[in-house]
Amino acid sequence: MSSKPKVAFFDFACCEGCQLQVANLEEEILVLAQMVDVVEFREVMTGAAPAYDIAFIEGSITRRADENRLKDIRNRSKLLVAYGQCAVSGGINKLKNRRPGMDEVKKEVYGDSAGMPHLDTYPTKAIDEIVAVDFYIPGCPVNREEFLWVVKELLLGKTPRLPNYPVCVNCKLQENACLFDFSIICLGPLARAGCGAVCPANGVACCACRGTVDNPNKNAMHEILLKYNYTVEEIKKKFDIFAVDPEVQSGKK
Amino acid sequence: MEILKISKEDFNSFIDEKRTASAPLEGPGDSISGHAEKWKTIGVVKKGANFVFAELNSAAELCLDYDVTVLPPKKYFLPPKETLLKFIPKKAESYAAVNHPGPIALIGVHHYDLAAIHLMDRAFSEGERDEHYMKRRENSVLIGIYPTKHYKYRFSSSVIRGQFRKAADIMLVAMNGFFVVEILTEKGKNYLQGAELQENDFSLADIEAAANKIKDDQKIPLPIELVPEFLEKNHDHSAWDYFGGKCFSCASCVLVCPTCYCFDVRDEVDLTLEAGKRVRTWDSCMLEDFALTGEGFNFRAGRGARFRHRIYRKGKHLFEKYGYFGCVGCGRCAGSCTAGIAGPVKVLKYMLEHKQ
Amino acid sequence: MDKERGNTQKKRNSSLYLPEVATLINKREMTPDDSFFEFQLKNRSLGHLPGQFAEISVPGIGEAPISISSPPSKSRKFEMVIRRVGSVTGALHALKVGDSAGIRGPFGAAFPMAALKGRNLLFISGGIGLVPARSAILYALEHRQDYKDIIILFGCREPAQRLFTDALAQWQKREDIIFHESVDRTNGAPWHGNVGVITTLLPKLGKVNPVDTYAIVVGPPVMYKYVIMGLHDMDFSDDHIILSLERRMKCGVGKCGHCQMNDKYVCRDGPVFNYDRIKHLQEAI
Amino acid sequence: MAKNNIHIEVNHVTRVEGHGNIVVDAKDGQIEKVQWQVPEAPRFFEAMVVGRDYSELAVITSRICGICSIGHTLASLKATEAALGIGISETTRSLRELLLHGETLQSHILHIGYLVVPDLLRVNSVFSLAETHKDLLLAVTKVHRLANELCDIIGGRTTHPIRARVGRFSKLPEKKELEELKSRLKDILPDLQKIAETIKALADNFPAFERETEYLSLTQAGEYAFYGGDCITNDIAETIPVNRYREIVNEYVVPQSTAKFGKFNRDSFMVGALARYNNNFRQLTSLSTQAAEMLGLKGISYNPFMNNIAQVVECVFAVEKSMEHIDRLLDMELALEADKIEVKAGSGVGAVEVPRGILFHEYEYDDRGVCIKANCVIPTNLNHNNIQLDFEKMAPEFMELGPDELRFYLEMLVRAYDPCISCSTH
Ligand SMILES: Cc1cc2nc3c(=O)[nH]c(=O)nc-3n(C[C@H](O)[C@H](O)[C@H](O)COP(=O)(O)OP(=O)(O)OC[C@H]3O[C@@H](n4cnc5c(N)ncnc54)[C@H](O)[C@@H]3O)c2cc1C
Ligand code: SF4
Ligand code: SF4
Ligand code: SF4
Repeated sequence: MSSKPKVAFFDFACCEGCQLQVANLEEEILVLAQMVDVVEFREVMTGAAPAYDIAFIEGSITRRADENRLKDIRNRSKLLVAYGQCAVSGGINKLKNRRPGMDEVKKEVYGDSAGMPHLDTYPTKAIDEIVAVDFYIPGCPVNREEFLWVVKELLLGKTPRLPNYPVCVNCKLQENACLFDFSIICLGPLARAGCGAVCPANGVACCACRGTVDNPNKNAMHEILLKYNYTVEEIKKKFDIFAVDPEVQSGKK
Repeated sequence: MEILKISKEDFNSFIDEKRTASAPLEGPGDSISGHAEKWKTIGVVKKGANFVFAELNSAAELCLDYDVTVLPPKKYFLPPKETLLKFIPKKAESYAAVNHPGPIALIGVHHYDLAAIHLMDRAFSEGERDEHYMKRRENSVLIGIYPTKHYKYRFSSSVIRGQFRKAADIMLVAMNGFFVVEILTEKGKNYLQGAELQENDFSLADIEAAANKIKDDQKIPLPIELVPEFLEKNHDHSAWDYFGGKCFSCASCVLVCPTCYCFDVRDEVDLTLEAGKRVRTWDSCMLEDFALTGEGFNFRAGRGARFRHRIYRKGKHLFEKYGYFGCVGCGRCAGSCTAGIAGPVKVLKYMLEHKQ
Repeated sequence: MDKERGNTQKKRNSSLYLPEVATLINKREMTPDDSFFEFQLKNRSLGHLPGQFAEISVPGIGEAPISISSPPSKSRKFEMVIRRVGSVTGALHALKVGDSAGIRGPFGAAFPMAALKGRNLLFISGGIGLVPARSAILYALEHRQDYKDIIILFGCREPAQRLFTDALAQWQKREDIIFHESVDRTNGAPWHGNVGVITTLLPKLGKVNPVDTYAIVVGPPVMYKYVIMGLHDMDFSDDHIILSLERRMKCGVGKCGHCQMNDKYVCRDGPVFNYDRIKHLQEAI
Repeated sequence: MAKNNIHIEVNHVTRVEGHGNIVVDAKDGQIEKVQWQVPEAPRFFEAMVVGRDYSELAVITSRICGICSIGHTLASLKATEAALGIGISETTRSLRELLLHGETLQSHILHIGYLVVPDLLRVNSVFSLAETHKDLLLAVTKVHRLANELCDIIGGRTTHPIRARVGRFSKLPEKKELEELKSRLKDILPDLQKIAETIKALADNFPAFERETEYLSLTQAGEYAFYGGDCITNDIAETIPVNRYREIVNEYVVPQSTAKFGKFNRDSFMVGALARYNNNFRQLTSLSTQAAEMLGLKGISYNPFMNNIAQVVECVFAVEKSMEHIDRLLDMELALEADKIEVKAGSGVGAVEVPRGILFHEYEYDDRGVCIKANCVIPTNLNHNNIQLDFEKMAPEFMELGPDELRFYLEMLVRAYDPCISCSTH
């Protein structure tokens, strides 16, 4: 590569746990800093730049002002990567959208002050509900290895393509005991792999924090639910945690 | 070849010795002898509620009385991920093969898994020989046993014959504190050099009895010789839509199958982009993108078609190619399928009951 | 009809997957997405037969099967045409003359050119299908006296996607070739020839003797069904139809499973098939 | 232009978590406006969790903050357990404390090494230190990596722990893992020493600024409090139980911030490492006491910049305590506990000391175990007001140095609090 690509990191409404995963690369982040030119990363450095080859966007959008900031970043970026489930689907922040309305939401948190203008908010949106996204790195939080892999693919000029198979693949390779054997309903058969099946490996059902595969077999899931006396609504509610709608093909890869 | 016996204590201390040996080994075959490596020793151990093949830290961890392991031993010969080549990115002159497995011993391989290894051996040696697989096989000793614990999905007695003896180097039968040791190959004999083997006082009938101690609940519902033709005639059977509709395309059935060996090959690079490797990883014909071409055609886009392909591979394609049923009846696919549909017995039964 | 195979790559003790080095000695753009590549091996000729393919790779990016489009030759050079669709093909397009790539092969079954001696040849190629077909066409033209009539039909989506335009023009002119061409649509480009899918060219051939003629058909998956119907209408029997199929492929040597259709491995048993040998396979066409 | 006309506008302070702005206006040497603003987008967690099952609350509220996700998880679990009347085993408690120490170490070392040291050396980022201070960076990354791995081994993941569940852990570490962890913890003590010495050598670069305030933290008999205890401040004689936290935090909304402010006996209070240290320093372990002495922290300190130093001290404490907990766990029979919880209606409060200070979660459940009301009070919330009041004292004192220096020190002050701004707005 002739000159190092200019890379920037931005965060919107989120817990910043995904950029922490980047920081958690430890020594590798120092290598990364040599491979690319990190021109903006507010949480770890002071500095700004006019244009970027790759902009990594974390978090979701909940206000008009942030929407404008995002559009401005998009205009100045060659490639835009949404990383973390907040950016990819709206993530946990979309739980807010399940409530009756924004006024109630504001009142719940700010009580009598809810009407103050600086507390304004609208229903949470994913990044691609506002600007075009070139690549997605799903997960809550993102998997460090996958983040690095995407960076490497982009540096090589390749097209990073996420796994399009269910979490069960990751589970089997680790020889985990399947949670269904213990009558625990796991979203793994519909969820997109790539996390290493961390949740089932730690004894907890997958809650599809990386969204679903491109073409989840929801009919098969319905049959299983019946067998375990669950309703479709109950499962959909589980998918709500990370704003995943198994009925709607997200097309996000 | 030879039938001897060894006490369980002697056997355990022998494999522990092998495991920790540091002196040059007289190994099986030419490829190992002269290596100053220790024997990596793999055995069946407990993992939570299940059994798995894992490297032994001590012979005491061995659990030879087990129903089935989650993954079959193929993971040692065709690892879930292995490096085929190393290179410097974008420098084609730099390609170099990576292939120097050390000696391993696998202890406690059930006879159906041995039959499956025999099938894999054929697949990787015939036609273009795959050195990565074959070197690992050559540098391994397989110590087999007959199942001693019931597994509700197993149906191996209806599909395997004696072919497992073509893969095993040694077969063990546990009897009254002893192992009856049946040495089948020169490799096996070399491996056992120095073990406290004693004259055998068991009869072949005893071994036969032990080998057939566990009865399967399930069996293939028609003579296996008839399966290929039966499948040939039923390409458009309603079973494929029926099972396809229930299948998650999760590939559990393939990953756990001892006779599935499809793989993917891809390149990985260091973050510095200064070094890279071409790796081979397990893949599966049950996954949606398996047959997707670069220009976007998917030749097996339907779940039913993928489900059918897997069953045909076992019951017809491999059978016709190698003369042995392509499924060894371990029952792992049936046991690991979340949808509860993957087992060949279930599929064939459904097909027979629902004549289209 | 027996399979014809070239001398496959020398047996390698270390790894079946270890490529040799080939140097790019010539490259030119044919369409915005397709480029012509000429490679040279270090110290051997590729030794392929028409219709075979090789696995070509860029270290760090990956490997892809690509047909060899030049006819068999004793020289160390061979030609390919590569369409940019993804990572590997993209990286190959980025190569400059003098750069090197990895090569494994040749692989697969070839067009049975020897067995076809003394017959009429009907080449039907759609789009990038002309690339593998070209090696057979050039071979037949080099051995013109061995064959009777040579008919070439070529079709592609639009004029901008025509490959080997110089060769097409020559074939058009040659007296000893029957040549017809069509585009699915003109898409606004100046075009005076036929417009319509490739099967619309078949009626232009008039009477073809189906017993003495072999059809060699290569094109995108959707093309086969209609071309075969057309050939049946012309009384071609299935064993006189020869196809080259494309599938996803990783190893090229019949192990990885990706190209399998029913019990056939397209990489080893094909990519060239006699239609009568695969017509019963539900996953073939 | 008059010499003492100053206009400072820092739109998003860098090297802090979340979005905060600084505004200063001065005319003729008189400060007219100095403000710490928090424009962070609120996410409305208290509204999000309403309608969700008790088992999901920790999973959801963990996402309030990536850096202290373990703290949120634990406060949430404690609140749920208080509401449902669930007790936990010794093993679970020890594992939780271990997790919390891992997070404290991880968060503190990240803050000191990556965010504060660049200030002390006056560079823009840790990246510029890769060549000049390689040894220091390697020590920092080594400690940080181990802290993360601890969280990984105990919690199943470095961020947003998986195994910590209501009433239990869903998977337990292997003894082998614990033993190895302990020996590696011992191993990093010299690295921590090196980091402490570097900070000591640079400590003169922290300004000598003081403002006495009310220091709020947990406290308990016998042990420097992190996981358990009641509330204490330097202004009260008797501790206050955590379920009466509302009497202390007194949250209110101001126009300059989307995060709520709070106060108790004075106009503001401070929480975090320095508050904990000021209230509980007598309970530090031996090595951490030594570290405090070495770093010149003796008794109560009113200099907010000393929060950084108190963090270094707590790093040592966290390592020592972690080793103790590992010993305790190694002596126990580790057995997975069953997941059997009976839901009932009820409400409860959970509090823990997280890296940035005292954290409260409060939930109310209906009889199906579905959340009907929630409140989370985040430590940075509680500090915003104190930052504002520090600003008001500091700006006139530092104005002499000129606008660039003033700006530098105000930013440095913000960083000293290690604020977690998105968390405070949640
Ligand atoms: C026998 C044979 C001969 C061939 N001859 C030629 C030839 O002469 N010339 C030629 O140009 N080509 C030829 N091909 C095709 C060529 O091999 C492929 O185009 C090539 O392998 C694509 O590789 P790539 O890395 O560039 O594309 P990839 O990056 O692998 O993929 C390309 C496209 O496929 C899609 N895709 C792939 N995988 C996925 C996924 N998991 N999910 C979603 N979408 C996906 C995407 O749309 C992507 O843009 C031949 C193929 C065969 C089998
Ligand atoms: S635990 Fe979940 S992800 Fe794992 S195999 Fe079972 S269903 Fe699939
Ligand atoms: S395990 Fe079952 S659900 Fe999964 S791919 Fe196989 S048949 Fe389908
Ligand atoms: S198909 Fe199923 S039963 Fe047969 S060998 Fe494979 S996993 Fe075992």
